[in-house]
Amino acid sequence: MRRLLAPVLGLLLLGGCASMEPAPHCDMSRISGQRDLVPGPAMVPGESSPLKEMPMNSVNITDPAIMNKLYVRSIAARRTATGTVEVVAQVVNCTDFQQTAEARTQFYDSTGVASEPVSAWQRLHLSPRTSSAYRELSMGDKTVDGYMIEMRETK
Amino acid sequence: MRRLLAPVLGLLLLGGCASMEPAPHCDMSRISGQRDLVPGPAMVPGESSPLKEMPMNSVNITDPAIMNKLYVRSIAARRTATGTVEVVAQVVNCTDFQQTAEARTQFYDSTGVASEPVSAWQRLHLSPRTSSAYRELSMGDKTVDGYMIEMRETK
Amino acid sequence: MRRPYALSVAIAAALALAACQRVDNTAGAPTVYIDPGTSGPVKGVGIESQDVIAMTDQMLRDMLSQPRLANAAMPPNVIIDSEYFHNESSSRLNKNSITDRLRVGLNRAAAGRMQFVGRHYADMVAKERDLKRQGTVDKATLPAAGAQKGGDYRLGGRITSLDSRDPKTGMMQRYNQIIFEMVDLETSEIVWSGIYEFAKAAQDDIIYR
Amino acid sequence: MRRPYALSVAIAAALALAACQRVDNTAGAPTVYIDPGTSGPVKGVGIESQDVIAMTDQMLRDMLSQPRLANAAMPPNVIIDSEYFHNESSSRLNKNSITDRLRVGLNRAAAGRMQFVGRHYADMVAKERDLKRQGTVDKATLPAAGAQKGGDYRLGGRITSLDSRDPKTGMMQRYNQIIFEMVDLETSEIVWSGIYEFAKAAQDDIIYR
Repeated sequence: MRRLLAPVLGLLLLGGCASMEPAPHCDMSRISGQRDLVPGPAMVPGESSPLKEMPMNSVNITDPAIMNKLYVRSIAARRTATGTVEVVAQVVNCTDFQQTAEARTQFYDSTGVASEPVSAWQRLHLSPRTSSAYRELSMGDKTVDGYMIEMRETK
Repeated sequence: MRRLLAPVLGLLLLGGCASMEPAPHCDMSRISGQRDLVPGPAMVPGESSPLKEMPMNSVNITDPAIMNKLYVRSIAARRTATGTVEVVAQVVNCTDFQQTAEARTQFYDSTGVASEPVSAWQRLHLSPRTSSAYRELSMGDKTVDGYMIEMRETK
Repeated sequence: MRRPYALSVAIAAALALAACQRVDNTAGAPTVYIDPGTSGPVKGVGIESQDVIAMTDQMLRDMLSQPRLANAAMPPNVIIDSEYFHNESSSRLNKNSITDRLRVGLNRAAAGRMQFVGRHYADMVAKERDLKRQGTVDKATLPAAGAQKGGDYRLGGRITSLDSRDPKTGMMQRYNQIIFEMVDLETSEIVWSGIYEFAKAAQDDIIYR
Repeated sequence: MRRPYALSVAIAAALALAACQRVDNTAGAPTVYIDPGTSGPVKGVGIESQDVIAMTDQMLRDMLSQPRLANAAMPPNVIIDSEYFHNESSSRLNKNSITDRLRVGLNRAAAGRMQFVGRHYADMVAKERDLKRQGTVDKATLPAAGAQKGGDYRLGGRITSLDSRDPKTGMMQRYNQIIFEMVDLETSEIVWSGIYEFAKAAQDDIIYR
């Protein structure tokens, strides 16, 4: 029985390697297809902007080194008890390796102007194939109307 | 099957790599096309000015070394609680490298004359592909009617 | 042969022209200034500028989301200094770097939601009050106050560390833990607290002072 | 062959002529004078002229946007000197360079929105007042004042630094933090505060004094 079982198990394992990759699976080609760049604000009135950037209230992975390694699963924003804004982004490490990234948030007012100093870079230790939360709070309360999270690899 | 798949996958990856450049994307040819130089004040009345310069209330990147690296996304000016003027310029680093720039602001009165000493050069540490805010305050209140921001590379 | 050559020159020129208007994706000029919010060229296991900046930024944003501190009917009087902030770690640093940055950042961000008492300037204020009351100087423009402001809350905290070193490889590992607490100065209740912790591993050869 | 040659000569001459009236885009003559607002040829990790200029400029502009200081019904009496401005950093510098530049710049820019009390000249004024009251000198033209002016707000602050040095490469990194606070001289409330911080990395061989 053992003799017979052994090779079968081996085959199964082999088959498992091809299909049984641990979750999460990130389909980077579809992620890039879903990425939506919007024109930045145009400096010359009446003309379109020469800048394409991430839309407001999103996470911008600015570093090509981690662009195809991490995936931002969700972003949420809510008001705290004092009226400041809390943003939470769920970041998935799609690789089988430890990754270290850092993120910061710039909060904007309703006219699109930076309403307070940008937050300090906050480190995230991303274990292989895990999902981690990045959390940042605004300083201002009523002045805050939008945000932009920037993420880069820690060096 | 494997043999066939491999090159196709390679092609797909190549396609993905080409299009998946991190945001923001700066179209420098359009930026230079949109740059609008206006005649400076003429010394001889009735004659046109031999000087072409950036219009008032704009950011003038004076350094060829960073001209095609940085892009000024937006400028805003507002009065503070004491009536002085605050200008905020959002500067995008279009490159994949750390850049260090510095900027200063000259405030002008309604007749176009410099109304106060120019501000000191203020450094900006621009992480790759990130957007940073340059912020300057005027000294005078009612005397200020316009401004001109100059930006150069820190050496 | 001639035509294609001329053509290629023209193409090269056109390309160069177009290249001028593309992003010049190269590194900038070297400068002695570095971003204090990012690890610099000298990296060790101690507390460095990016850690000071990150911890104070995180703490002040967190305090501003605490209703008892940032949303009270009367803005509370807050004392933030290094008097009760102890460094028990093996990192050499001026703890004022942390408490000063926290106080200034919070004062600027609070915009009136809290009031800050400069207890570390009590001596300066007492001297001037004496001079005014003795008549050596006049009363200036602000109304006289009965006494200096008392505090509602005061910052306490501690820096601790846990070091381990492999003498064979010279590899050093340090776990740094910094805690911040706001204490009610009547009841000694801890009304807010925050923690910032990080670990680093590096060759043990950076000298801090 | 002739025509094109002549033509090219003419073009070259025209170009040369035009060149006379173009911007002479070349470096200027060398001089010992350098811009104090820009890094000079001697660059180290300490506080240098461009840092002093940048920090004082930034602080005075920020103070002028604070309503309690720059928009009060009665212009407040402000004392700015180095008495309570402490240098706890490893940078050697005369802290008066900072507080003097700040006081002068603010006094010129305030244009009456604040009044500045020269407490560091208290002795000079006291002596002259004595001479006048003893009758050794006459009363001059200004009306007599009951006493020297008292202060409403006074500057305090601190310079701290965090040094790290790599003995293998000789690379030195320094994080400089300078904080400025305006303290209410009756209540000891900190009514305005500002921070200027920067980090530099360089080979450790510049001597400051």
